[in-house]
Amino acid sequence: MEPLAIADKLKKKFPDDVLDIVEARKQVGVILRRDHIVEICGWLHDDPDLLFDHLLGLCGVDYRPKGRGFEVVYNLYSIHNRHMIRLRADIPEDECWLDSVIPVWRGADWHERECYDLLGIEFRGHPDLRRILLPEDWQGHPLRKDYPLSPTKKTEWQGYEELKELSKALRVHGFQQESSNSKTAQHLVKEAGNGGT
Amino acid sequence: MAALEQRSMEIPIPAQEKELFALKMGPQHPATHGVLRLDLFLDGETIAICKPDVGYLHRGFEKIAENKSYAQFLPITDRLDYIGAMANNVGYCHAVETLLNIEVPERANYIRTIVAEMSRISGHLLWLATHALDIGAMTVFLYCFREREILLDLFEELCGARLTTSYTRLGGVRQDVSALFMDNLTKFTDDFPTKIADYETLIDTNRIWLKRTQNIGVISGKQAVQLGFTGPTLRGSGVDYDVRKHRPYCVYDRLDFQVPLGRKGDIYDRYLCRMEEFRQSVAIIKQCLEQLPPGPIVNDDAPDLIMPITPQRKVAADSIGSSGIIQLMEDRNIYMEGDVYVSTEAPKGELGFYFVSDGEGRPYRMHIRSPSFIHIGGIPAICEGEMVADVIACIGSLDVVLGECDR
Amino acid sequence: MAEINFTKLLVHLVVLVDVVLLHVAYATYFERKVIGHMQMRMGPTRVGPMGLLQPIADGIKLFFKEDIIPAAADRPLFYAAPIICLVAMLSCLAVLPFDPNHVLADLNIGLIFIFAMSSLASYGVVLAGWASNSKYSFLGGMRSMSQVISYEIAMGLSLVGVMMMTGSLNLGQIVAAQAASPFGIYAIPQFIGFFVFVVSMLAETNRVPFDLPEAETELVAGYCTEYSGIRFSLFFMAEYIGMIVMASIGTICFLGGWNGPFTVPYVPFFWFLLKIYAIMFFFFWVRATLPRYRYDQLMDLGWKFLIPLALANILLTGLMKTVLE
Amino acid sequence: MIVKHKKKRNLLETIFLVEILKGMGLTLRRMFSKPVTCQYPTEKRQPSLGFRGKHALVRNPHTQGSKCVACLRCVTICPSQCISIRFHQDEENGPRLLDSYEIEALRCIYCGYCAEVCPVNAILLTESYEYSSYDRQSIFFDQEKLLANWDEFMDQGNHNPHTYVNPFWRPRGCDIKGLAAPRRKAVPEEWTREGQIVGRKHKAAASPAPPEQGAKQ
Repeated sequence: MEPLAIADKLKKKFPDDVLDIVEARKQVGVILRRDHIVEICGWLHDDPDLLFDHLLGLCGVDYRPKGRGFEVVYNLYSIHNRHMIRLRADIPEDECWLDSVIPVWRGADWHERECYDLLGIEFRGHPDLRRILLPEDWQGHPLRKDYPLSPTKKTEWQGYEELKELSKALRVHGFQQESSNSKTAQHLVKEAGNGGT
Repeated sequence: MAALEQRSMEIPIPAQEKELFALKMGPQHPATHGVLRLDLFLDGETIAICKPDVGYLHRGFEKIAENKSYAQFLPITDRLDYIGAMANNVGYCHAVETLLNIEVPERANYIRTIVAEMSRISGHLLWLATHALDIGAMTVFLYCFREREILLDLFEELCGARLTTSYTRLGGVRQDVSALFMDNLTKFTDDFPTKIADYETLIDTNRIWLKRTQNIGVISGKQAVQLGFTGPTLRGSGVDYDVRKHRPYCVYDRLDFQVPLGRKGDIYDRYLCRMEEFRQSVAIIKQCLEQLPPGPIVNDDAPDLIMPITPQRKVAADSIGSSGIIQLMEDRNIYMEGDVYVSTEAPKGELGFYFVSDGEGRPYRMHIRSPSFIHIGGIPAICEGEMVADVIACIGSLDVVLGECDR
Repeated sequence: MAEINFTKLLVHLVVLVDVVLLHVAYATYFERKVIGHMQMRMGPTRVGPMGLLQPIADGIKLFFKEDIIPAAADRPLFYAAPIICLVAMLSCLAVLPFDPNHVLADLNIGLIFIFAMSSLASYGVVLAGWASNSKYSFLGGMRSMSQVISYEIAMGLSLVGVMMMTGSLNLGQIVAAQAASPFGIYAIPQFIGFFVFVVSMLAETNRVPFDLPEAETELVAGYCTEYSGIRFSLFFMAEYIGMIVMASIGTICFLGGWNGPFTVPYVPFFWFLLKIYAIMFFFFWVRATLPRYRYDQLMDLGWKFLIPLALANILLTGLMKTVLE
Repeated sequence: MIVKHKKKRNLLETIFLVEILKGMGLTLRRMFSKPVTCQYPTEKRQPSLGFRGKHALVRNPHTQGSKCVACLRCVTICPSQCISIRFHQDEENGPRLLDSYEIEALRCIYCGYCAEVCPVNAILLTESYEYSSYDRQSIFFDQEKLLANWDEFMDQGNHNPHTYVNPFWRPRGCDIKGLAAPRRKAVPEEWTREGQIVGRKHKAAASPAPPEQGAKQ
């Protein structure tokens, strides 16, 4: 099926849940209300015309700088019917949770843990929701846009402090020295655009 | 939020685990292929519970990508699956080109197909080497490295690096193929089938090998799809899913090749699938060498390496003398808002990139769908109920690379 | 009781141990070279001409390396384990007849003595696994115990055929009886026994494809994971002496001992050594070729295949003997 | 395509261990073939042209200094931000004068982007790969060291500093018109678009007059 047709079918079935349908580069994304995500996914998985049996990926996006909350993106593919659709569940900023889709795709387990780890989105009904890539005592969620690129002393992971002390002794050849009359490249780069947020 | 933090700290241990023999395998262990850690709970030598633990090689690639331009992130993709860096380069560039709507010249596409298949062969060679070594057949290890060396030399001839290739560029490839490269590659494709015969003589029908691999680590096709497996791991279970056939990229739709499928989904089937992929890859390379057309290797309109990250920073960038390129970008309006998911068939499975762009020269959010991450997530489903020695064989048959898993 | 000449005995002892230890050292060199060339690489080349001094360098390195003892280890047992292993293996050497005149202790129950001693060596392994207080070591020790016990039986039974044909347990007499037999070696009439012996020989010495107690890719290094320096080298020596002892038994019981197609002047043990070297080469050759069995498959092979086969061999030998007489 | 399983071995093959003996035969045969080892410190492998190794700054034959014009492109592009340049300008629109050029090679990821974006071919990654050291100071390259690296590279490989072309300055198969003026050095014909190597299918279609050397047979 064509992706747009799938999106229409989805809208017909769940008219209240579909907020928007967007298309970019021939790929269709359906923006959903988060409340019935498991039902919707279950229907997409089981409907004989659609049969979205393969969860390609699940990831979260932090849209807060754009004035929205978070989003959890499901990229779905049907191996049998060879079509693709993207679901984007809208999550408000203050209630950062979503229902787990593990009952539909077992492979969602680790994806959801990763999403929780890096973006702090809680997946309700997940059997073993804990950090996966970062250490268990890590604070904060690095893929949030407000997570500092170079942390201050306060926000830093405790274990990192010792490591830094250790590496200071080794970093005697760094770029610390500044001379007064010459502009440093690092400065210029920061202005010109490598620095990031 | 506080409750959330609290929750992350405690690791649930079911009651029955306390009576079992806990064995922490890895992250420093000869057979965990890097820094994978497995918390095994043994009942005798049988695995009762298996919990993989990853993250020892986490380098925050997704965060890095948000702060680098599309071109700047390319060398970092080498470090994803460092066994088949070329395939990552091709996959990444294909994804960015889809996002930015950049055409790729015909010749570049052929060269990309060649290098992607070469990296598939070299990746599978390393898989076979380590898989055989895990099961104890150490001679296969060195025979495989003998051939891998030739491929790495070819990569060096092509792009100046053996492992971290950074070969593709947005809209093409960096360098054209040389005569030496073509000759050596042709020779390699001619010789390689006899080398495969070497490996097969040693292990293919060996009764010990069969005993260690057949009917072990079985995973049905349905289960494998449920778990999100891709690549040879999925095809070993008999599910016909190959990105090269389903959503062709480069020139795969013009080439004649077959996708090997297994029957049962045990370790031996996965082994046979990869062995057949060797032959198919050689066939693909041969066809590409045959059909390699003349023409440019890079799209002249493609963004330069120094692509500005944001339009606002244009002024600052102007002062360092790259205004012409910025003008080009703005004229052609190649920065778009929206999101795409594009995937390619890397040696390990489906390597997908999900980009969210907000019109800047860097991704607003990039998610890497790495096959190893998902395959490691499926290890418990495969291993539980098998024996300690089989865990090693199962990990080997999944062909995981931790650089890609942890990103 | 004959008077024992202590000086002669001592000289014999020292020479024997020295020669065997030198053989152990060069067995490692030989192994690395053979496997190296089988894998299309060179093996050791750096120390000395063609790497000939490599084993010496290794020995010195191991000797001076720091001896690390885990904090939680059971110290007395941890110290004792490698010594038990080595002593047990070394004492096997006493009863081996290298040629008619060179045997340290000409025991009437030589074969049984060797079995006893090589089983004793497995105590060392089990103790090492237990005393290290490490899980990999523990698993390695357990595996070793069950493996040695099961294969000891298979090996013993495979040699019963030889005993029946000879009517003696004295190793010297076995060789002498073999020389008098129609084929000159027992490997031909006792081919089933020989096959069982070869397989259980590999298992008994923990060699590939039965190297489960120290299966590198599963148990890191099995029972000797926590050992380092000189203690590790004791285990290492014990393993190689074990190989030499097993090769000697094979030579004595199946391949005709010191007898050869012709006698070599001045070197009475020429054929004996040659046969031992051949069997050692076989050890390395198998290591370069075969994958490793799984633990339970190994047990299956031992109990369900080799032991019945050995029993059948005994039956067959008995029948043949009755018929022929 | 379902993969073919090998024929199950029959009773005879099981008894006589045929497949094991075949494997052992193979290893025995290989024992007498030539090892593939490269005995590294004694026999060195020749890195291919354009190998990305030790960094160097090209020495300008006229001024004996570096060619760098302090455009900062390499600093901007470097993904690991290991290049640091300091410069000053005497007057408002005058040329930039380089004060220092430093590369922290321990941070470098050897992508070759710096050499690729340099408009004047000032920096390159040379083909020498033996520069490991016991201290960090000697792998931290400042301008003098980088220039010395260039001299060393020119001596080692017997290259001519005037004609040397690195594939990262002037990639094979790229159109010359897209390149900056200093990059338009003369290159072997194989590098230009005209001498491009094509597959047999296209070779046959093209005019058969000039026999292309080294193309696929």
